[in-house]
Amino acid sequence: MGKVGIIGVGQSRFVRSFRGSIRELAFEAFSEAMQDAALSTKDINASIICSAPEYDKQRSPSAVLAEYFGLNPQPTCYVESLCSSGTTGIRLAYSLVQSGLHDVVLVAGFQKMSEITSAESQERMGRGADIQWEAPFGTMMPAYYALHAQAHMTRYGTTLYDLAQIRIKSAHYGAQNDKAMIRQTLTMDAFVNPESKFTNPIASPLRMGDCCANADGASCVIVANEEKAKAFSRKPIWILGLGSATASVNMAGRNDFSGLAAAVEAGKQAYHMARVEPKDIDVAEVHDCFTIAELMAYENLGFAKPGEGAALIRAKETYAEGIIPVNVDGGLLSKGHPIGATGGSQVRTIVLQLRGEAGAAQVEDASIGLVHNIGGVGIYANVMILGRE
Amino acid sequence: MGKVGIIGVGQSRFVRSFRGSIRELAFEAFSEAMQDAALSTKDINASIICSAPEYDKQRSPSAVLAEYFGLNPQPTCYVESLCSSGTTGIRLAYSLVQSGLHDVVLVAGFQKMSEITSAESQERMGRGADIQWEAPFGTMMPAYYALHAQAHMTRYGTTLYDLAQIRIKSAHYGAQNDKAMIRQTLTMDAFVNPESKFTNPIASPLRMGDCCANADGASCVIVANEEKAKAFSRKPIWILGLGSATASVNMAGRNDFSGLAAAVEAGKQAYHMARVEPKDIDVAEVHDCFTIAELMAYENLGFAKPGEGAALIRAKETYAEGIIPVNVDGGLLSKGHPIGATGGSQVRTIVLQLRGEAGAAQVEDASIGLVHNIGGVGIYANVMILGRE
Amino acid sequence: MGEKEIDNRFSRFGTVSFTSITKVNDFINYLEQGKIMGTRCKTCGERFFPPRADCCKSLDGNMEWLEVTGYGILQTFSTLYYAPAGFETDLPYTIAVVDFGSCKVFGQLDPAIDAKSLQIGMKLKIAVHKLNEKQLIYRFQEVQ
Amino acid sequence: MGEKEIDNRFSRFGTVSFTSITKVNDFINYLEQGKIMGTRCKTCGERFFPPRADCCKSLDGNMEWLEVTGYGILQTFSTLYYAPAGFETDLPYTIAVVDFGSCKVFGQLDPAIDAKSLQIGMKLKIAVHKLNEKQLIYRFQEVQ
Ligand SMILES: [Zn+2]
Ligand SMILES: [Zn+2]
Repeated sequence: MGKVGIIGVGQSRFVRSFRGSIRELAFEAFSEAMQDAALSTKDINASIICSAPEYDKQRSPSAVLAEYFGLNPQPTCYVESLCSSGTTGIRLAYSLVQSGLHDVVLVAGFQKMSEITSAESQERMGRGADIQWEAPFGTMMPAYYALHAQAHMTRYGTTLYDLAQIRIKSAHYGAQNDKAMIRQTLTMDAFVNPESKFTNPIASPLRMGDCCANADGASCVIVANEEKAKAFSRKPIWILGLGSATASVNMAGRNDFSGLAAAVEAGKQAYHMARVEPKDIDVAEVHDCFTIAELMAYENLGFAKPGEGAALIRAKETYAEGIIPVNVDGGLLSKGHPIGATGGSQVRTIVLQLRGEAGAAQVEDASIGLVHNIGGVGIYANVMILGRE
Repeated sequence: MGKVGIIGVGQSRFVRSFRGSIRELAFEAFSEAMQDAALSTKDINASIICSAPEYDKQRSPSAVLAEYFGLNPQPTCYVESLCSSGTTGIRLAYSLVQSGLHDVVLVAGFQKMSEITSAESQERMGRGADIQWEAPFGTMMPAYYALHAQAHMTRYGTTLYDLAQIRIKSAHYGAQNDKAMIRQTLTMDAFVNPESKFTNPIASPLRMGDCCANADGASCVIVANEEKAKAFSRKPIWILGLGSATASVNMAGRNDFSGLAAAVEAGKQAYHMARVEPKDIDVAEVHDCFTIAELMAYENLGFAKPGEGAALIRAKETYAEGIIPVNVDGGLLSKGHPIGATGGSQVRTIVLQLRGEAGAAQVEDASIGLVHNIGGVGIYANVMILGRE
Repeated sequence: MGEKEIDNRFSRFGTVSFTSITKVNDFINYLEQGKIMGTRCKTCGERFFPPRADCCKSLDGNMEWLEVTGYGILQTFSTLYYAPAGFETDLPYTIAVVDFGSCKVFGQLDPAIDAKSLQIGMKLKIAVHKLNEKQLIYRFQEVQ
Repeated sequence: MGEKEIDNRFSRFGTVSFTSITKVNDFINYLEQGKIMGTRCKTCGERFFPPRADCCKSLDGNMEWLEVTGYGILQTFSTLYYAPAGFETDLPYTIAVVDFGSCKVFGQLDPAIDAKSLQIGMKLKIAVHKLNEKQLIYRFQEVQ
C-alpha cells in the first residue's frame, strides 16, 4: 500500500465565545486549510465532521457544514469519541483513502458551547459518564481525572508543585500562540498564593490551575493518498503510525488509576506501525485537559518510566529545548479545549513543526512527531505518529 | 486489494417500546450477530456504533456499548448521518478493513426513542433540519417528503392509489416477518375508507398510511477482510459496490423535487464499483420511510425510468415474484424505523436473502442484492451492492 | 456586522429560532425594513440565498447584501397537519419552495391563500410578516 | 424481571437518574432490602458489578443475583467542589472506587467520614442509603 499524507491544516482562533454560528466558525478553519493546501472544493472527495454531542443545537451538523463548505454532492458524516473525536475522524479519513474509496478527505472539527446556557451545559456534562451507574453519583470530568491524580500522587509521590510546573510550561508557550485563548505567562506564585484563583479547589487534588477551559473553536485537516499528496503539496506530512484503544467507562472496570491503559495500548500500536520508539519522537502534542493528564501521558507514551513523569517536567525536558518537547503550542491548558476541534488542532501543530513553519516555538529539525488525543478519562485514546519522510 | 465480506448479522425485534436500556437493546442484535458468525469478543478488532443523535439520554454511547459488549480495549467510535447512520458505519467498517488497520469490524446500530417524552422528541425533530434557515418555519420529516410527493404527482401523474399499493405490499411482507413491529396485512379499503386512520392527513399529499412509525430496535453487522471472512464463515456475503452522496440540507439549494439527487449519485457509484447494472439486481432493500420514498427509489436506482415507478408497483413487479423484488421483509413501513438500526436491518435482510435463509420471503436464487439507505430527505444517501461471489 | 456586546438578533427569526448568533445577523434588520436579502460574493459574483457570510468558492468573506425581488414560480408545497414543538397553534400551515430566478427561497405561505388553489408553476411574491412584536418571518403571497 | 406495564424503577437510583428502564430494575428492590447486588453468569460463572442482564462471554442472559459483602480497599477518591446539575446542594462530596475482591464498586463516600482521614489502601464497607422517600443510593462507610 502507498502512504497517506496530510496536505492542509487550518484552525480558527480559540475564543471564549465565538460571534457567529457553528457553520461560520467551522468555515474559518476550513478556508485556512483549503488555502494551505491550495485546493478548491472539487478536489475534496469526502468530508468527516467531528464534535462532542449536544453542546450546540444543530442536530446532524455534518450535512449543514458540508453544504456551507460547498461540498455537495460528496459524502459526509459525523464522527464522535468525545474529546478525541478529531483524531478519530482523521483515523477514518486515513482508512477511506487507504481503502481506495477516496483520494482526498477533509476532516473538520468544531465546538461552540457558548450558545447553550450554563445550566444546559451542566446538565449535559452529567450525561457524559455512564448515565446508568455513575452519573447518579454526581460525576464530572475534573473529578475523573482527580481520581487518577490522587492515585498517581499516592503511588509515586507526585506533588501539586509538579503539576503546576506543567501549567507554567503551557502558559509560556500559550503566550506565543496567537490562536490560543489564554496568552498570559504564569509563575509559581499563582499556585502558592492563596489569593490566586488558580489555587481554588475543583476536585481534590486538582485545583483551577490544573484544569483547561472550555472554548469555541474549529480545526481542519486534509488527508490524501500518496499520489495526490505529492501532486498537491510541496511538503506533505505522512501518517506513519496510528493507534486507537478504549477502556471501560465505569471506573469499577479499571485496575489501575495511576495511568490510562487505553493510551498505553494506543501508543504501542502507533509505535509498532510506524516502526519507531519513544526516543525517536522529536516533538509531541499530548492531551493536557488537566495537568495530571500531561504527566500521565509522559509515562503512558514511554517518554518517562512509570512514576518518573514528574522528574521530566522538573528538569524542563519537555520544553522546546528539552529531550522531548511537549505541547509547545500551549496545549489545551492555554489554547482552550473546544472539544471536537482539539485533535485537529494538535495535528496542525505537529504538521507545522515538521514543515518547519511553527514560528517562535519551532523545535529544531523536527522530523518525527506524535499526537496523543484522549476522549473522556481514557475511555477513548488515539495516538498518531507523523513524519516528514 | 482483497474482497471485504459480511460474516455475521443480527437484529432485535423492532417494537414500540423496548423494556430495557440502550445497552440491553443493542446486546440483542450483538449477540445474534456474534452467534451467527460463531465469533467470540477477542475476534472483533474494532467496533462502530450508529444512531441518530439526542433521541436518548446517554451521551457518547459508543463507549458504553463497547464496554457492555466486552470489546475493551479495542477501539470504537460513534458515527451518524441521520437515518442512514447504519450504512455509513458499514461503509467505514469496509474502509477500516480494506485499509489494513483491522481484520474484523463490528457495526451496531440502535435507537430507543421511547424513553424521552413526546414533547422532547417533538423538540428534537424541529432541530433535524437546518436550524438557522428552515426550522423557524416549522418543518418536519413528513413535510419534506411531502414536498417531493407533490412534485412527483404533478410532474408524472402519480396518485395516492399508487402510493397505497406500496404500503399494501409492505404490509403483506411485514406480516411474514417475526421481527417487524406491524404485522397486519392491509387492503385498499384502508386507503379509501374515510373512517380508516390510514387516510388521516399528515402533510399533504401524504397521509398516515404513507408514513412509517418510530420504533425501538437494534441491528448488528460484522465485516471482515477476505482471509478472515473465508476462515470464519461458510457463506460470506461480499461487499461488491459502495456509493455515498449528499444533497443540500436547504430545500432552496435543490433543483428538482421529483427524485433524490443524492440517491441517484450514490447508486451510480455503487453500480460502477460493483460492475453491475440495475437489471442485474435480484433483490433490493430501499429506504421506504414514506411510500413516496420507495417510489422515488425505484426511479433513482434505475429499476424504472423517471416517472415510471408507479407502473412498476401497479404491475406488482416489486413483489418477491416480480422482476425486481423490493422490501420483501416489510420495509420500514412495516418493520418500523428505529433510525440508527435501520441500515443494518436492511443489510441483514439482503445477507439472509443471498445466503438463501430468508424464509417465507426468499427470492429464488438471489445472488446480487442492493441496499438503499437515506438520511433525512436525501440529505445523505448510501447505496451498497452485495453478492454471493 | 453587529456591534453590540452579545448580538443575538437572529433569535428573532421565525416562530421558533434555535440560532441567535450569526455573522449574517443584519438579515434581521433588513426584515424590519421589509426587505428579504441574500448575499453576493464580491470576489467571484456568486449569489447566495439563504445569505452567507462566507464564499466557499473564493474561500473568503467579501460579501454584499442583495434584495430578493419580483415574482417567483412555485416549485412545490405541502400543508402540515402535525407540527414540531412551538408550532402547534399555527396548524394547519403550508410550506413551499419558490424560484425567483436568481435564487430559490424556502418558506411558509400566507395563510390567506386557499391551499386548494395552489398549483406548482403558479406565480407568487414574497413579503416580510411580523408574527408579534419580536418575531419576524417572510411569507409567500398571491399575485393579484 | 419487572412485571408492571411500564417498569421505571431505575429512576429511583441516585440523586439524579437519567435511566428509568433496564432489565436489571430488580437492583432497586434489593437496595430497598438493604442489599447491593451484582450479577453472575450461570453459564460461565463470570461476576459483574455493576450488574448486567447479559453476559458478553456466553452471549446470553442467564444471570443470577449475588450480593456485594464484606470489606473493601479504597483504590482512589476525589472530593468535588463543583457539581453537575442537580448536585449543587450536596457539595462538597467525595466519590471513590473501592475493591471488594470479587468486584470493584464506584460510589460516594458517607459524608460523615472526614475527607482528611482518607488514605488509599484503607478498609471501607458499603451500605444502602435512602436520600429521600423515593431515591436510593449506596455509600462507602468507615469500618469501626
Ligand atoms: Zn466567491
Ligand atoms: Zn457468561
